[in-house]
Amino acid sequence: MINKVVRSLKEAISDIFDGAIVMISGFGEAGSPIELIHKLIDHGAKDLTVVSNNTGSGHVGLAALIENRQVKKMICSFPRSANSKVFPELYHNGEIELELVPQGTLAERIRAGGAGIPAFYTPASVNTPLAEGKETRVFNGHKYVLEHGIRADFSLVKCKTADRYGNLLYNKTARNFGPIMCMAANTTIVQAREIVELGAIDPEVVVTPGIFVQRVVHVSNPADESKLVAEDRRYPW
Amino acid sequence: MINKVVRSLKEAISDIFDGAIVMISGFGEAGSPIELIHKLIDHGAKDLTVVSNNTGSGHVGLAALIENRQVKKMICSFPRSANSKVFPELYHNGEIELELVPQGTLAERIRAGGAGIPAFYTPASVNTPLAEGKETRVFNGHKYVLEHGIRADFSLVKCKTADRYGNLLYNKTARNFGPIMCMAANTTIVQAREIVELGAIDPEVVVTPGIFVQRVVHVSNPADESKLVAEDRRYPW
Amino acid sequence: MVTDEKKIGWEMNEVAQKVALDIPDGSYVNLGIGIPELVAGYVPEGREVIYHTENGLLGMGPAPQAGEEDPELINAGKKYVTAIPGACFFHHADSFSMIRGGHIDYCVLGALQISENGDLANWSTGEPKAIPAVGGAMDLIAGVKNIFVISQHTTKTGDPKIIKQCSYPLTGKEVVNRIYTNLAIIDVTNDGLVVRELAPGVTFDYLQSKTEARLKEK
Amino acid sequence: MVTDEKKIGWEMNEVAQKVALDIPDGSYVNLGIGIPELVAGYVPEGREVIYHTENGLLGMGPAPQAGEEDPELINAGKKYVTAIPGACFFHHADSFSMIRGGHIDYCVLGALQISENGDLANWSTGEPKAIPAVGGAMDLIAGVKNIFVISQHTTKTGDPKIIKQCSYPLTGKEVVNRIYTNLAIIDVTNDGLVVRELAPGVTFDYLQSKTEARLKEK
Repeated sequence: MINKVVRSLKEAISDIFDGAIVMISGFGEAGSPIELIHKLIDHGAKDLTVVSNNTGSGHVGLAALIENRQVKKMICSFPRSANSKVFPELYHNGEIELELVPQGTLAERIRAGGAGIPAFYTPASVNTPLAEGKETRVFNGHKYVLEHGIRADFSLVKCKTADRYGNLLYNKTARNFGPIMCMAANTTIVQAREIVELGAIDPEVVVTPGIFVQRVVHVSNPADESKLVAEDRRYPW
Repeated sequence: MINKVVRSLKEAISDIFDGAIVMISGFGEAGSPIELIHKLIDHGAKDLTVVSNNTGSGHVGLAALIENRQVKKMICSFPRSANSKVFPELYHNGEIELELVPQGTLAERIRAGGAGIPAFYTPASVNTPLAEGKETRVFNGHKYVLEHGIRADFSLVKCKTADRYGNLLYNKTARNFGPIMCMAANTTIVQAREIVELGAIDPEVVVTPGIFVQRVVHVSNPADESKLVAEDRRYPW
Repeated sequence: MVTDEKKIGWEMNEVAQKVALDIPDGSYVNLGIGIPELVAGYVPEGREVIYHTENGLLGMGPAPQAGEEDPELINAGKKYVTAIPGACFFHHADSFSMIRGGHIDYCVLGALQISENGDLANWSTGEPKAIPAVGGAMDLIAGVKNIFVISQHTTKTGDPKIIKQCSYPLTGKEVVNRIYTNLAIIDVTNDGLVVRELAPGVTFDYLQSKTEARLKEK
Repeated sequence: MVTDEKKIGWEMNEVAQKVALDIPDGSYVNLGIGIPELVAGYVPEGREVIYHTENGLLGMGPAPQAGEEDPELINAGKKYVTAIPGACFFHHADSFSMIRGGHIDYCVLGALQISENGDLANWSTGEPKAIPAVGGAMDLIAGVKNIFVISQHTTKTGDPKIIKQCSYPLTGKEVVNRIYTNLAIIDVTNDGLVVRELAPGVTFDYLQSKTEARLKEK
């Protein structure tokens, strides 16, 4: 029998190893799997390469993972924001690496990694510093840059609804990077607000087919990151 | 006001010009926009390049379009099947060109065309006759072939439900090439079994966002191609 | 001088209204963070414009009523928004397929610098201590059909933003189609920068004095 | 000879059962058109296997009851099928992302020829008059983790299908992991073709006499 639902956050993430490449869903706080991230802080795996659009806010979630010195390198499109203090400080001190990628290129590289496409050409970043050192090529009179698919050892993803096959539904703009990160990891670990019976999700509306998911853990009432930031909470608490 | 719904099949397809590249959705009969194709036969545009997974059955739909000598070239993955008589005959007589593409490469080329990716690498067809003359390249010790995105002047697509913005839902495995063909054409023309009020489709379950659709025409009771083939019907009738 | 300029030109709200007037009925539009967001408030009566936000929503509506904010319904600037009837949600790869694939008709962006051939710099000042952050800007300018810039005509210190050659790292080369500032509306053409409209009280010579790049009269 | 062979080997249904036994619980499986489809009938009690059909369905179930056929619910062979609880539908690019991206665990395919290093030819005899048709075969063998071939051991005319080098156009090079025929189960290894199991009444020498490629005993 196929049952991808595991009993605890700890069980879900306990094989994440030092040096792993980890994708973390979310655009800002929307879709960020904060409970999985906090459990990864407890777990302590270090020297991680993290692929995520941002670098977190305040001192919780992804920012706390970085602050806890578990992240060697960030691959992202927008590493600063109103409430991001941790990454800028470590970056200025040379304590963390940054690979800056245009947001659409980041999304397409993740999708390519999941779809078995090793490399593709894109017009984004041509003639800019972000294309320096990269191969360019002209198609139909326009210049494009060669970009490579990314794969991860683990993806940590937040969704709304899951079943035991790992079929997923998301909530509004919290969908963002979730579906493509599910595709691109050897082990995709999902925290779901609700877990429903097989067949309860209409096969026409499944967003992430279960084939892309290895583990599901039930987190019925995930924390609201912006509230924690407003309260200046720090993880571990 | 945005209203992509047009009143007739004729209005929907009347600007398809001689020599156009036309994508036609469907895998076998599932998802094939037979009423739009028949109207294109009435319309008469010729020297078309048609991108479609198959070449039609019997003497209706895509097979009838080919039989009416409107198609100069087919780009497809599987040009023969149990009931395909028209294409094989023209092909043997040298009256129609064929570009044979592996099915996954065909899908990815269409998606790339719609996504602004001019070219990508794929492992499919490496070391086979279908990769002859194509550029190959090694990534991580494996060989891949360079394939190019395809764009069309028009896509003809069948769906289940549409609204006036062009948001679409499909039915079961009739979805197949529809969503990616909608993305890849300058003008996407859709026949829908039902047209609903704006807001009647849950924004979480839209399969084709309206931005990819230019025209929608209501065909409430589309013909069942396999029945027409069984009855040996011929279009024009 | 800065004060002067602000007095004689348009308010940025008026500039946003000018932009909105130039976006046809039925357009798909992506608005950058900040000043560009003002444009959404000025869609002329009778026009329907659909807003795309790159974090996965087509059919973005205005900010929600107080108390109805949903942290999982935000725009690219991470502000609370709503979804209109006929909206749809999608993932990031699909969202940037819309952008890169040429499906978005208009993008309205801010600028740090614009060159006379339409180069845009709007993501980094290139200072060694700055944290570089690009977001979706490079994808947008590479993929969207019409790129409109909306900006103050000069920097906070009164220096020209419309210059011969950008000194900041580029977002893209030869990409800007039209520039809307508090002083003028300027088209980027094959013949150079052509002034389309001057704000009330602004003369061509005054505009040129605030612009390093060579301007042309219409 | 052909008759003989059919008598002494397994029935193809038995071969399909052998394949099904080798597919672990929880696997995602794509079955080719024809004989491979038989495998779905023999999933051992207690195992759950999910079938993918490349035309956009994960969780394909058996053929429908008479009168319940839906022309919009078909498999890659264009036969009527059903969808199990927990199934989902998706478009062709997503479907082949599953295949190309290495997400499908097993693919069971038919073959025209298999070479001793695991090359597969199963889409064209290369005859000038044949209409070439490839479908999804090349994507499947390039992307799926384990490629099982199920086939009669020889052609209709009694010629070997397992040969030194394929004469027909290849579907892929060094791709087949295991071959199931009416006479034997054979592993394709770095050391060549290793016989894993012989059908009742089939000797190694008899099997070798029906096989052009060199076989090895286990």
